[in-house]
Amino acid sequence: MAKKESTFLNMTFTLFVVTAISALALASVYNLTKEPIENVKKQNLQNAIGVVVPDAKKGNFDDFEQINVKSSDGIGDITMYKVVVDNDFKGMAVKTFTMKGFGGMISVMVGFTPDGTIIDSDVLEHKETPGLGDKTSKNVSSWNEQFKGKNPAQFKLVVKKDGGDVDAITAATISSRAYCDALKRAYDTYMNYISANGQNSIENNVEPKDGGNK
Amino acid sequence: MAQNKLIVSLSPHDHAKDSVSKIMFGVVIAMIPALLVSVYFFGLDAIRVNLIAIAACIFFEWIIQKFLLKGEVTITDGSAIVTGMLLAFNVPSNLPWWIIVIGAIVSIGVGKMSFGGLGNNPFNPALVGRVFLLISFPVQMTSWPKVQVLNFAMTDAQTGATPLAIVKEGIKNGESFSSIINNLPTSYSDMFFGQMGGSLGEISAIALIIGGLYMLYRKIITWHIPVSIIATVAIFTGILYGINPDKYADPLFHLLTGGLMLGAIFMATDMVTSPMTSKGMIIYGVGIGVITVLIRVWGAYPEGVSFAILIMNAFTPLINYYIKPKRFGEIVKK
Amino acid sequence: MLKTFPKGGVHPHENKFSAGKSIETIELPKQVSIPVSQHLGAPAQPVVNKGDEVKVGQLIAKSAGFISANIHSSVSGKVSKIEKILDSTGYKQTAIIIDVEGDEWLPEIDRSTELVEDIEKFTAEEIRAKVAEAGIVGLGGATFPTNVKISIPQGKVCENLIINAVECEPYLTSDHQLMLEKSDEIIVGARLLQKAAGAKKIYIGIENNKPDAIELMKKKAAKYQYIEVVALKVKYPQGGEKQLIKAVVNREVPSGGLPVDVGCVVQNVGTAYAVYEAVQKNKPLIERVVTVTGKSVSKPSNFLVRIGTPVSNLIEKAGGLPEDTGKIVNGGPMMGKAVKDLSIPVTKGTSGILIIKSDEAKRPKTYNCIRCARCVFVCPMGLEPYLIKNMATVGMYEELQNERVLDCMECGSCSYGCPAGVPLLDYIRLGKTNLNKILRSKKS
Amino acid sequence: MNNWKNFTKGFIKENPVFVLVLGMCPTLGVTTSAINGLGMGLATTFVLLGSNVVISLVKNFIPNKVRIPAFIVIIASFVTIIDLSMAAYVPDLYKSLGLFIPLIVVNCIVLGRAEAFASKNTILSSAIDGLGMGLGFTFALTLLGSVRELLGAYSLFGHKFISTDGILVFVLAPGAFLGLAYLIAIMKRINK
Repeated sequence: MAKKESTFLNMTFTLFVVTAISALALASVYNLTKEPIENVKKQNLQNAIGVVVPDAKKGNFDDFEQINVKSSDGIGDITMYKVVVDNDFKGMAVKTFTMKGFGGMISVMVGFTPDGTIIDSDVLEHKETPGLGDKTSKNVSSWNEQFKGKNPAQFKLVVKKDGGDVDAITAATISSRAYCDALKRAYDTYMNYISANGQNSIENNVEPKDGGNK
Repeated sequence: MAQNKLIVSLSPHDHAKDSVSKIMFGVVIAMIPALLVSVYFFGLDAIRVNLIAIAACIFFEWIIQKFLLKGEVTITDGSAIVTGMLLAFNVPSNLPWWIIVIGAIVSIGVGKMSFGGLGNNPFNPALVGRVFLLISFPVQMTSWPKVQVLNFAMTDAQTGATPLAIVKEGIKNGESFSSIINNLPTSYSDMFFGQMGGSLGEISAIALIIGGLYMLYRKIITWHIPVSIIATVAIFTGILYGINPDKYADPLFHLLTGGLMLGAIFMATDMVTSPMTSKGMIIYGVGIGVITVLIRVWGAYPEGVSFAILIMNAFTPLINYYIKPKRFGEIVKK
Repeated sequence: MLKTFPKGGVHPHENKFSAGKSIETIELPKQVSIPVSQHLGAPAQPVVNKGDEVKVGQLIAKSAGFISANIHSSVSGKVSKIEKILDSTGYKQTAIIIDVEGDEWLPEIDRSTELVEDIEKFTAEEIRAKVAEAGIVGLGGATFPTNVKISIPQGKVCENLIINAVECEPYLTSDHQLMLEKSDEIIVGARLLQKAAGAKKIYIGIENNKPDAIELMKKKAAKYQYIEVVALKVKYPQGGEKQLIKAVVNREVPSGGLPVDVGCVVQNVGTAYAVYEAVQKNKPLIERVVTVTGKSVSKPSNFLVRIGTPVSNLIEKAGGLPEDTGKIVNGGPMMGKAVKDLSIPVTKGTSGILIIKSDEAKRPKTYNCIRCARCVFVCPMGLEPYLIKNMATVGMYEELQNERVLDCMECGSCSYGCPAGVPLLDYIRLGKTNLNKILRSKKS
Repeated sequence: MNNWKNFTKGFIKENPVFVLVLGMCPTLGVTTSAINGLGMGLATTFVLLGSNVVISLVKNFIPNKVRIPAFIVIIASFVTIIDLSMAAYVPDLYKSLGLFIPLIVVNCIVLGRAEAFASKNTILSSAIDGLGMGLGFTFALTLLGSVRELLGAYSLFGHKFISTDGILVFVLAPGAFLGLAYLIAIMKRINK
């Protein structure tokens, strides 16, 4: 079979056909995978929230109210997820960040009780050095266990070297500091939010159970 | 009959009595003062690290030459001893033996033999090993034992940071340089004689300078590289100190701490990886000085000499290509 | 501070064993072989035939071109044959072989030792003609015809005549001894050369390891305002023309240029003496001073030798060939040529015979180049021998021109100093030879 | 050409990584562990197979002057399909391969095989070629990933052998270059 000649018409036509078929194929694959991808994303987020507020695993992700606020120091946006299971407020998962990581930004998820005590925290995304800075992640080491159950009001979120209460990772002080910075930002933002909207703003979902009327 | 045995060769018929092994053993001799100081402050650990590093370097050079390359074995030329000692000088004295051995494998295998052995390596083998270890074992490579004068008990000494790291930390936390330096347990004269935390061979400026003077006397090195590195660091940090004495350490502190003297005198002057002309050597030295200060002041690591030397090693061929010695009779011809 | 050239140079062990040994005249050999090519340029044309009777000083081969030199018989006797013999270059060359009979000199040659100082009776033209007639060549070793050198080309001016009495080669002492014994004659010879070249000033450059010669020459030169004796710091290769000019008058001969481009002419001290003899005594160049020396030589000596005498005679006179001889060098250890055979004759360019013990004759073991840059630092011409070696090894001959390989004067400092024992100069010669071939083929 | 030979050449003799030195971006970027190498390799294999078959199928309908844009569109479609499907069904692997999946589009191997082989050969041999090359690529990436994981983390496919930190440099970028260099050297010797 002889090759088609490279006339203008031929070329336009061929490219059109090729792109059209591709577009068609992609469109159908996109439709097919749209829902699974959405689900995976949701699942991922819920899992991440579940790490820091363990009760979230039992709940339905769609019940969690998503609150977008500016961070306490105004340099970025912070998303908070109100974890409500069976109309019971279980905690606030705050997706916070720091720019002070060894590799730049670190994205951290941290869960708070209503009074600001840290339930748990974990790294979502980072570019820290493997073996050093990545020890901030739960799946690498148990370093961030030390924040469990601490209230930043009493527990100084600063590494010991700088006069705080946090044990830094050996040879990864920068990453440790950055992690503290992220937690601090989350805590401050959370506290600002509460003082701005009142304690009720987070507990109002709980009201029906308490007051029995909504 | 004797006539038939006459050797006929091209001139010259005389040869200076210098050889590769004499140069290498000259370097070894020059390192002895620093070695003694390290034994004085770190005890038998210093000897242990040196022996392991030297033995491992020689052993791997022999293995590779004999069995892998199946060529001539040249371990007697002394270059493996120099590499081993320099590697040992660049690590903390409490480093576990297996990490030293890994460092030796990388120094000799990767840094030297992969490129064809002595004379063909673009990077200083000991530094390749050192940086490899620093990246691979950051915890072990950055916990320096505190110095204890003449402690031969081999007990686990306390570890601490180097003055350079302490100052960098402090400045980062907003303290002023003068207050940090006043709180340091070590004075400048302690640093000069070697009483401070640090890698095995880098602590004593005076011992390293004595070694450097010996190498100058033996004509193993020329003054160009050490002087240009030290001068560049002094001037650069001097300017910074002049701008803001609270935020930047003074030049003397920079000269006495970290591996600057070790790097300037023993590592950067490695013949194989430094430029061939005096002008080129000065450019190379200035480059090392500038990069060192950049890393120390603004970089992530407190210490930057090793990286600076490796980076400038990479530029050496380029410097050799563009910087030519002044040809005799060139200016007249225009 | 003593003067010297600024860049490069080495300090080989001097080993001047024969220093202070007065010049002995060696007895006539039974037979001399006089090669017709003892100089740079075209070989001379023989003008005698087999069987001809010749006298001492008689012309036996005539200059055959602009750069060429006359050859005279150094003995009296009968031409036994004209054939190719092995000479110091290691190649076979045409030579005139004369059986010695008696010692009969040409009548016009003045053999008295009386000093003739008057140089006013000759014009520059006449001096040049007499120098050319006497077949004088540079006796330092380059053997460039002297009359050509002192004929200053049109448009050029020679301001300074530099007498090269440096003798920077280790071991050799022939120039040193000649200065001690013939200082007056050398001064006259230098003045003759000055007149022929039209120079204003004479510098006599002597290295500082010959204080007696410096003192003597200073004394003798004191009455001439235009003669200056310059003591130089000891450094090899100060005897190189370009290095000497740089050291003495601080001028740099341009790359590819000649000394006269910077207004200088350099003549060896031995040449000055030969010029004196040729002009004032009508004596052609038929004998010269040769140092026979070496660590194992029992009597290191300076000999006055007739051209054409076999080297073996000299060695015999110096105490015989030592048992452990490994190498015999015609010239000094740095630039001399190793000889294959003891039968080679002394020629105009033979400044010394060096006998090297067998344990020192072998070259050192070669290691990988460790890029210590010593060769770059010692090269007096500012070249990069290691680079030239690498380029020559891979055959980049044409590119070597940019590396100025043709500037190399083969002083051997690079090979001498190389701690890895790399024979750098061999590779440089390889590069030079091949580059020259390429350049010649381009021209034609 | 012999089909078997055609298939096996991608492993050793014309290995895209060790011999042709193509597709260095994913090779160096994703091989921090064996599983990542394997996943990336298989994804590339799928794209290679698909694009080789389709291109070989349509080669006679595509005018010469627009063949490269047409090939790229076809390859890009396959890559997007892979990208979406992985995101939907193997999210964990997708997370670690991340950025490198879309980059398969410009992976030299894919376009290289399309241009050098598929556009000149029959469908069957193009498919075999794509499969062979892809598996060769997978082999190389898995090997490099295994070496780096073994040395860098003392583990293989996630199974840890020694519980301490490994030689960290191997999971960092320099380790990729070091590992690749020595693997190429070893392959050179084997090929000899």
